[in-house]
Amino acid sequence: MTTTGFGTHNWGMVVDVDKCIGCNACVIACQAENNIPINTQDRVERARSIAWIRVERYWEGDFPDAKARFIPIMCQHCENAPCEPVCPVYATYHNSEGNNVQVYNRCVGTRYCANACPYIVRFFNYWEPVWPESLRNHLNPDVTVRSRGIMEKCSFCVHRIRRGTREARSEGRDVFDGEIQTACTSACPTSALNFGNFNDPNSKVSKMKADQRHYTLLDQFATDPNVIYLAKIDADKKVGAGEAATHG
Amino acid sequence: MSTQSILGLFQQPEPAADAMDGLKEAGFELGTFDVLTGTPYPEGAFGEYVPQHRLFRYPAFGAIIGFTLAVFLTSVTQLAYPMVTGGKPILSIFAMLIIMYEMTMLAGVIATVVGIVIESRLPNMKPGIYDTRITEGWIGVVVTFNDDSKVADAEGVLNKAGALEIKHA
Amino acid sequence: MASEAVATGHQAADHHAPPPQVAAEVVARELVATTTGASGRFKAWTWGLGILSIIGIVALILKFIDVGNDSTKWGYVAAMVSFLLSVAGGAPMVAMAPVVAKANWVRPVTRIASIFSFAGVATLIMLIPLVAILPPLVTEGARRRTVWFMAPDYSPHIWTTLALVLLLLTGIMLFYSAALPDFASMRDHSTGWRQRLGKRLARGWVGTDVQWRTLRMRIGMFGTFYFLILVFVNFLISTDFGQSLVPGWRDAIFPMYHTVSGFQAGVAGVVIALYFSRKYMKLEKYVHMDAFWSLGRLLFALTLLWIYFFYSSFIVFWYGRSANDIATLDLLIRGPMIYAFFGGLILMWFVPWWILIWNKVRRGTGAMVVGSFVILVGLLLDRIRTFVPAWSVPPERIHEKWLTVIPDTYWPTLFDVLIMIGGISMVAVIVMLMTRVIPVLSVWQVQEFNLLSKPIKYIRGHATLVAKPD
Amino acid sequence: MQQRRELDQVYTNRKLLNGQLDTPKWWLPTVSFLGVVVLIGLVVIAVMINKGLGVTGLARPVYWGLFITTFVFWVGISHAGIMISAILRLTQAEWRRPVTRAAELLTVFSLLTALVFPLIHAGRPWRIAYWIMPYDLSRGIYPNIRSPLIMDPVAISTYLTGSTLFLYIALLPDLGNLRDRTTGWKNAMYTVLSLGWRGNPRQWKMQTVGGILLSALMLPIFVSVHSIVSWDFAIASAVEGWHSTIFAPYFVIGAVHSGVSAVVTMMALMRWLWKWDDFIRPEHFDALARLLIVVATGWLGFTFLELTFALYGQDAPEIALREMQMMQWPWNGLFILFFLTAYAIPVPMWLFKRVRTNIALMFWTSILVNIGMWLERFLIIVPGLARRTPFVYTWEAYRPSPVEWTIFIWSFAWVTFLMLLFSKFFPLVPLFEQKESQVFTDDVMIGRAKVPAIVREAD
Repeated sequence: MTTTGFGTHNWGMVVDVDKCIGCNACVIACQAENNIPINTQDRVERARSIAWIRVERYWEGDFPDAKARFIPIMCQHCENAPCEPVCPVYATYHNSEGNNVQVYNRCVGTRYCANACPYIVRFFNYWEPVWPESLRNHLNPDVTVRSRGIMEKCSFCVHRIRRGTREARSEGRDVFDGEIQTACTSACPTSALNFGNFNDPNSKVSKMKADQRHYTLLDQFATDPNVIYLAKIDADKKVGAGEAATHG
Repeated sequence: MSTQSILGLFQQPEPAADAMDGLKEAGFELGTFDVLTGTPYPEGAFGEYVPQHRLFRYPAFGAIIGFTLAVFLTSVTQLAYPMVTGGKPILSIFAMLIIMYEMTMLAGVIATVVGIVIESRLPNMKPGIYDTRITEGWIGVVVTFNDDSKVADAEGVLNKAGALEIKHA
Repeated sequence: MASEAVATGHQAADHHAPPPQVAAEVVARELVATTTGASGRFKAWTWGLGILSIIGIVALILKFIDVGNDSTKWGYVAAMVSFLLSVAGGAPMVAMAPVVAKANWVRPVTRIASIFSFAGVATLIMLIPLVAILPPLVTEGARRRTVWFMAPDYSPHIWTTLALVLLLLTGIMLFYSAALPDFASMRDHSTGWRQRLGKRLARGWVGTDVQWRTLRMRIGMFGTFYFLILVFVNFLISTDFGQSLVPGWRDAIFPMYHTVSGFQAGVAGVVIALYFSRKYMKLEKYVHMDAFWSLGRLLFALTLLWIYFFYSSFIVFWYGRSANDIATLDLLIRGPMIYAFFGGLILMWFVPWWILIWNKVRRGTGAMVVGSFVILVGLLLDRIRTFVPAWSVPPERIHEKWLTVIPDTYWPTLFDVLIMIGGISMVAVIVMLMTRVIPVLSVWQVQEFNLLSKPIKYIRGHATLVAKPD
Repeated sequence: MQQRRELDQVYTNRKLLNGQLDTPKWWLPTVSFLGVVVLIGLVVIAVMINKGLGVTGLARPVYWGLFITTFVFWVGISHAGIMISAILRLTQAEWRRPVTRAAELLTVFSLLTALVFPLIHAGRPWRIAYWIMPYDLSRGIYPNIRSPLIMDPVAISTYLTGSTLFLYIALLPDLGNLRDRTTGWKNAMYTVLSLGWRGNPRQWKMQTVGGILLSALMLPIFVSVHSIVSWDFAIASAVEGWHSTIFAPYFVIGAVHSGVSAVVTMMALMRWLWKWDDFIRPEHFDALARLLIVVATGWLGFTFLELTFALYGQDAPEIALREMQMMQWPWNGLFILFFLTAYAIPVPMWLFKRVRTNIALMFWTSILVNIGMWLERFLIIVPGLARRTPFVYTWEAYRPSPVEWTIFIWSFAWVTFLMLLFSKFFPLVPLFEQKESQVFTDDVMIGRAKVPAIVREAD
């Protein structure tokens, strides 16, 4: 079921893998923007770190001519998200603007959605989040601080979307293309990450989506994601990082 | 109590059965005399009066109620809070079916249990004349009268059949 | 009192009457007599069905000459193979019940169940062209998904044929090992070629203790073999001739589903055969209601099991909705054969369910037979909706990750219709002819039944004393 | 199958009611010890709820671990009750009689235990009110009917309610018996509970007819429960090891396998603790073992199908998962142990009558089976999640923490505790069925042979 019928916006992202240099700026930006608890060493070691967006790295070839491939992975905001129907309390559902939203205060933390997600981009808060004293005032007031025991994931910076649409409506116009940027897209130095409205045929993302390099991750699950990837152009190899990720 | 009843106790089924026959011959109408046992015996083992029962109606009745309730609950729950999840229809019949099924069965079982209790005329806090040896394998033959005139010949029948003991109440 | 007790149990009184005790020699004489003196109607039916089955075979040959090279045209024959396997293969399983459950009611009816195994011939005939047409494991360099992971190319063809032949032989052995004493009684009580046949086949049966012991052992052994082989054949047919022809159809429960619906059809077939032989051979004395009652409960249970297996696989596809789940659903359920699907669902589950749920029905015969016929029709539709779409997938698509193009509905041609009619009548004819060769109820087991269950007077009430020898 | 032996009913009463009428010496110490263990477990659970699930070993991508495994395990055990009392009642197997009640009890208590796990393993148990009942009408938020986690509680509570009522109905005649044997407050209690049972033909008829009817009704529930539990996993198309259509019947027959074995374990314990050698006899173990051989072999067939069709697709992720599950340490060790304990060791042993009738051996083999069946669930759930997805970021393993193990042990102590508590007030062997079997079994002389026979009522 596509959401185009629901609203004028269908937010999505186009990731040009060819441009990604794996600098992790998006990760840091997201971390800061969305009040994600600090991934201390032990949390990373215990595989309990939280990263709404992450840069996956694949090595290809052996030492002399080894290549590093990068691909940023965040919540794909699938139209047919496997994570949604399994939630017993509607803590995650598909809103009218094509976003897969997570409702924190409804979540009871069954973690079923995390099991159902093929991209494993949903994260569980094992502990109450803590920040060092110095960072207390750096928290983003627009974003909820998630308590322990609930799931969280990339929200396409829904607070920015809301602010942008609100302002646009107050000025009696539609949101113009590129007005709303997520933290990661605005931080990306090579503009590998692009955010926009797929419903608007001449928006930047719609144009990029038409590129012949486009593909979606793990299409065998027929999740119909709102995040489109553009394959890496490779001189000596036809397969892009995307395929590497798919068949990994 | 106005109606009076006597209980003849036997240790073996045979004499008890004789007593039942004797009571029938003595012209006590069915239902006024009954046999108490500590274990189920094959039906009609004492030529006893086997009562009608309507147990089979209860589960059907319960199931219908449960099913309607389930249809209502599942559909209204989804319609009242219409959220798209995973591109599934708002009224996901195949998910609802499971819950309907469970609730139907549940109501059926509960109704059956209620039926069993009612049909066996329980709870009955004044069971009437009884003897604890019945649960030790003795067999009791109860006769109830509304007029005391026939007590004597009832006793006669029981004694003739070889009752080891006769209790009055 | 007893009759009143009966009424309370929602049953009719006459079914309460314990099975009449018939003297052993009477049993032998009467049952052997049933093999001779066929009525005119019986002969007419046999001839008619025989002609139909021959027409069917001819149609099969013509179809092979006509479209022998195009596998997409053979769906209905594949469905037929599966259908015949279910009926003719499933029925003898009823004969295994006493070995498993030591149930007394089944003893008289085991024979009629086990003669169905001869009808396996029909299955084999239908299979021959399919084996020729089934694409090998590796076509145009690509290996399709099968249970034969790296096995040689033609393994399915070889093994399925072998397994079916083996099933036929084991079924006949199961029949024969239980039939020895009856051949003996034919030798003693029959005349003409039947007596000679009995003499030859009884192999000097006189009923010594040793002979009985080996007889029981053989029945148990062949019964177990039969069961295992039957499951194996179902597994092969359902995977190689159905599942593996559809890219992305990955349904682990399907072989089980196939087997269970096979049993269901088998029991239905036994009920029908039992009904007619009881009615037209005057066997009311020997086939009493208890058998129908138990068969009815069995059939009811299998009906529920069918919907359970179906739903267990359906819900996983519907909910999982990964690409190949969607493709599978679109092909097999929503897709070209949706009519057959709904027909099968209604006739295989819903109608029989509502017919057989009533104890009154299970204690009667008429409605039971109707239910059984409904089930057989339902099974045919169900097989059509699984096998016809599977075969109508063009061979060049077999290697795709999942099915991207759903083929159109493929309606049966005249040949297909004739073939199906022929196949079904062939089963009927074979069973009818077998009743001329050997008593339709096994003599010794009827005698054993009478020996082991005695109507007794329990104090004042009536009961049946059923002996349970180890 | 079973030799008929005359047992005086007074003797039967005295022996079978010895739990209620005079407390055995071992009872109090055992119960108090178990009570302590239960208390410790409860404390640990409280700590976990207070501190958060960080105290467990769970880590991405294994979001479900020991708790869900144990939940499935106990739900599986709960399938003993209806299997024994319903199926064997419908098939009129005489030997079921002394076992039925204990089996139903096991059902009830193991379900009670199973229900605890999904609750405590949730991130915010105190918000579970949202989960099913009561509906949050004030905010107009309703549960998601489409979620298997809603179907689960519905199915399990149905099963729990059903088997509890079933248990009570079958308890009535024995409550009447206890009423006749007790005095004082106990007598009052049993008088009320037995609802004034007298034992006239009407009541007995209701017992038999109602028993059969209830069995017929409980059977479909029994099948549905574990199927629905299995669909929690089977519908997750993203987890290769889970997304299989065979899961429903596969889980059900596995549940029967483990449940019946648990009943065997319990029978052996009962026979030993209450000295019920006259009532729980070798032939009962023999019959159960025969049943188990069939069930176990059927289960093996389903396992075979499951594995075959896992590899059938020949997709890289699936094959990688199975390779990990069966070839890589520690999973391969567990897998071998699972196969040995669940099938390879016990079943061949049961083929010998000498083993089947040897209580001690039956006891140990049945325990082996349950170790194996627990491992089976563990090997389905955890490797399925710990599989290596295309995303290296999530390549992690899972190691259960002491907290999880403690709670795991607690569940066993809890079930035993409840059973023993129950045994103080209610008989574990149905007396009236025991006596009924005396009435309904007889010997017939066929020629010179004495054959055990059963009295079937004419219908």
